[in-house]
Amino acid sequence: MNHATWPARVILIVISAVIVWTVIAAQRGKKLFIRRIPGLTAIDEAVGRAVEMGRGILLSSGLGGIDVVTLQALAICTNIASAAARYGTKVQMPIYEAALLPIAEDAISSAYNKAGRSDAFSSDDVRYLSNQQFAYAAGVAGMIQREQYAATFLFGTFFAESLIMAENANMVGAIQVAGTPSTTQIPFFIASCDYVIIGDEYYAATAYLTRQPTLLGSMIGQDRVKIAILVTVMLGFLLTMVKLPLVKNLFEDKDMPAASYYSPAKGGK
Amino acid sequence: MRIPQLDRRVLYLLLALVVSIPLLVNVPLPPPAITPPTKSFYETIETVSTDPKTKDKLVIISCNFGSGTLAENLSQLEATLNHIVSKRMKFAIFAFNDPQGRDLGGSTAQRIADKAGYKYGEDWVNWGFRPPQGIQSLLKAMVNDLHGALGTDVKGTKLSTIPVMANYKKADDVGLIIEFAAADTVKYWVQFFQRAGTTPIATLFCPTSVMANEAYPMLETGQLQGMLVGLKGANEFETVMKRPGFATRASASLSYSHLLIILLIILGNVGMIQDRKRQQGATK
Amino acid sequence: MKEETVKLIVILLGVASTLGIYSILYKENKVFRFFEHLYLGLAAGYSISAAWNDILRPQWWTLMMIEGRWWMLFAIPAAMMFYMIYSKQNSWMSRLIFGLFLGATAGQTFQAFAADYFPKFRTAASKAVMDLPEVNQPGAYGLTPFSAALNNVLFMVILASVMTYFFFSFEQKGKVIPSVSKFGRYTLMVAFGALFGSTIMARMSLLIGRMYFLIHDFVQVQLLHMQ
Amino acid sequence: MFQVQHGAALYTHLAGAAVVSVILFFALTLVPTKLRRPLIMAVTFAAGLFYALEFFWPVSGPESDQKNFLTSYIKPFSDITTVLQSFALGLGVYSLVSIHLRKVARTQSGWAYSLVLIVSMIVMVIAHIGKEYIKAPWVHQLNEFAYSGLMKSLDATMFSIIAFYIVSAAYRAFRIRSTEATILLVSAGIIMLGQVAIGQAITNAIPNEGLTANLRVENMANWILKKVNSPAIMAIDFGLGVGGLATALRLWLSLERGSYFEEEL
Repeated sequence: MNHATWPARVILIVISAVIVWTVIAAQRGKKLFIRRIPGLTAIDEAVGRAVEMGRGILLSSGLGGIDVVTLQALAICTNIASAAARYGTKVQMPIYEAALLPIAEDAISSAYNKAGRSDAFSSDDVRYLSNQQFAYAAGVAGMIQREQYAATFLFGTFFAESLIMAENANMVGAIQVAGTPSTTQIPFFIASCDYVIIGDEYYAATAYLTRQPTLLGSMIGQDRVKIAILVTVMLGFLLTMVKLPLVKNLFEDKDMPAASYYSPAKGGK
Repeated sequence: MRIPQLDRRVLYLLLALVVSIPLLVNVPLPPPAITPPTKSFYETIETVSTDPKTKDKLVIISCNFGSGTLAENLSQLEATLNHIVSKRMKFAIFAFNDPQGRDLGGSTAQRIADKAGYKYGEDWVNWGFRPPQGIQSLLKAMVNDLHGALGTDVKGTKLSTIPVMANYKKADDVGLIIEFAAADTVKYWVQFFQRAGTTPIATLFCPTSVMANEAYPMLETGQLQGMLVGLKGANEFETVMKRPGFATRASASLSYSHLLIILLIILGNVGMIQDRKRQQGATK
Repeated sequence: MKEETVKLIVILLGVASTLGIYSILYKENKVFRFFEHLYLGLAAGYSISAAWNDILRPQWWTLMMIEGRWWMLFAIPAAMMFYMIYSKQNSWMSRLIFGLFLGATAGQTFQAFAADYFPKFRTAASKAVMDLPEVNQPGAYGLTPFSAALNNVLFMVILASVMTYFFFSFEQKGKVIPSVSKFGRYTLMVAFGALFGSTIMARMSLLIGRMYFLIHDFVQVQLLHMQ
Repeated sequence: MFQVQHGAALYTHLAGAAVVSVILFFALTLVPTKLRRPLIMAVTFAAGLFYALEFFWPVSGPESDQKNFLTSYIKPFSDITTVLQSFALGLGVYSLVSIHLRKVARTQSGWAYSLVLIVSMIVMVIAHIGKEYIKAPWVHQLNEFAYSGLMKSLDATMFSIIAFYIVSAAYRAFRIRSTEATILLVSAGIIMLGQVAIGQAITNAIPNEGLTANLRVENMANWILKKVNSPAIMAIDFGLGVGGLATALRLWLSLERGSYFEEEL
């Protein structure tokens, strides 16, 4: 779809309005509930283990550029960094995309500030490694083997290199938590990490960790949208049974005359 | 007999052996079953190359892979190009994900084209590489003006002066898109090009087998008309065309490495159960 | 240097780097560390060259200096804002340029959402249980109208239960919802197992490619002069 | 005003633009603290609005060439953002080089490796940019060694090393420990068998027609991939899509809160 159709305009604007509405309502102090997400409690556990063992923590925000997924990863990493800083555990973060380096450096150093440990932050700990996929993986593998991290957190966009990083960390006995919207990599994280955050638990993570009203509101809004999508799709399924392609037509690539949206399907495709 | 837990280095050594032996000596292997995506891949090319509406249109060969996935993507490209030239269709090589794609695609096309008596500029062309960052807007611009949007071919010649491009000016002149990829780059064609002209353009996908999983839904939605899944797909395609090549040889290595993994998993589980029993015995 | 000598050196370098990297499989060692740093250096150099050769030169320098679009010079102060991150007082200026990028990415999400998900919604909403077109298609081995309808019902059940698993705004209590979401989780495991299983093939193919290089290009052609 | 210039006029225009740049840049440093955040918010919103409007605004024109008043600016705008992003590479290179140069200068442990890194970077730049400008054969050969000999092999090797890791991961993880692990194992096993000729041979005796065809291992694998995998992945995708859209909205409208977004500027 190069340009919005009329149904697309309506649907996208309604979805956006629902989300923005709940976010603003939450910011104004509306009490909201989200359920416990098991994988996320593991984050604190892993930080605790690293503190006990007195070894460092590795954070990776994956292979994304400045995009929605990577910024989300950075938000999670910032939380972990501030928890670690509170206990005086060293955090290292190899960066893939150069433009992300200053944002990450800024975010991690402000996490240290928040924990009252700005003295412990060294700008070498957030370092650019490479923006070539496997050079980055080789570098991270080397870092893991040499530094023998106690815990590794892999959040963000990952591709094939996910397993290189996760297996090397497994070799040095690190406790690992991973989360990614790259669905293809989840099986490998499941095989070599201790805890894996699946699907849009990824977007729920910061909301859950920080209990920030903005993020909680967003979660609730997203949930409502998802429920609406499920209901719509189910309705479409039922309507297809009686040969009414109404729902299907709403999602067509091109606008069609208003009357034909709810006209019965013409036989066959 | 007690089965010990194996050290990871033993696993690595076993794998290296199992993969290399079939490459050194001929190991017998049954022919593969032809899966539906391969079948529809083959049939789509058949249809496009015989349908009077599409048979004179351009085939875009989009090579978005690098040397890393050579074994899979190059065997797919070889098998497919062989088929395209046997149908005497005109094609254009294009790359927008990795500059290596332009070179790997270009040299493979050159080799196959030479063998088939194709002339550069008259029967085929290499559009070269365009950076991935601008691909969305480039594809949008290509819909109405291939010559203007792309500018020149890989050698710096203006497309408008290349004979083969004379009849191919916009998306409607494209009959088939075949994407060879190590990433989900086919989505750009689907999102911005496939349906942007007056009729949808048949689109085929040759992903590495890992990328195939994400693409299966696109076969269902009709966004893709066929798919060669990795080396396996290439091997199936070679079998359909009765033209065995690299893919056929390599699939012996592939088969036996899978067998090794399955054996190892079974051994691991048997060992685990034995250990568990022994521990129970000890506590009694 | 002769063409063949260059080719031989290229292959020897390839063999050395292949074995050097594989040495980490045994354990971390000096050879691996050497190739790791070599790799990072080469990759950095490659990124710089690619940025110039593929982007800055054709899309900026040539336009500015050869085609005479002098206003392209304004890219420099804009890009300088990135570097203001290192200034104490004016680091906020780097956020200005990030803001531009964040905004642009966010703005494109509408189109991306419509283009990515609308076809999926369409597919899911038009799963039929009668008049199934796929029954008569080639490749539909043994697909009867009944089993095709069953498959489509199963499709909806899986879709709904996996989506239920990912609802966060209410506690998953009661009789129905926990079992639906448990079923969702189990089907997720089937899907992940399938993803794992089918990836093995891709990874083995890569290893085959490398082994073929070592065995064929190096040992057979270069050392034994076989063809 | 924005007209293409050539020759001497180009250079005077460039000089003028440089002066204007310096003034603008200096003017920005004078923006009072209170106005900084609103300015950032405005820029973010405007950049997003551009793409959003282009998508939402009604279009006209022939079926295959529908556009609105913004469509023709999409390409120049995305070109510029690409160029700007390339400039940011300097940040990374600066970080990398400064860490390793310091190591070399202080001869800290492992300084020799740092030297290797810096030298190989320089060699690659000379070879890879050099080949575009210098026709001498040594540049071409250097590029062959650095790029085709080393870089490409290192890439391919590092990618292929996953094959080893996938074996150790499968060996360790695929155990019948819990229901979930068992499901994972069975599903992966069927797919593995169904994908290779030797696995398919197990059920080759079963006819590939009628109901019994369902028992063939490649058909089972295919069924799992198409009928179980697709809806499950689709369901995950729906959540991710909505999550991504929500994050985008929060960023675009500057609704995001938290340390990075609330710091003093």
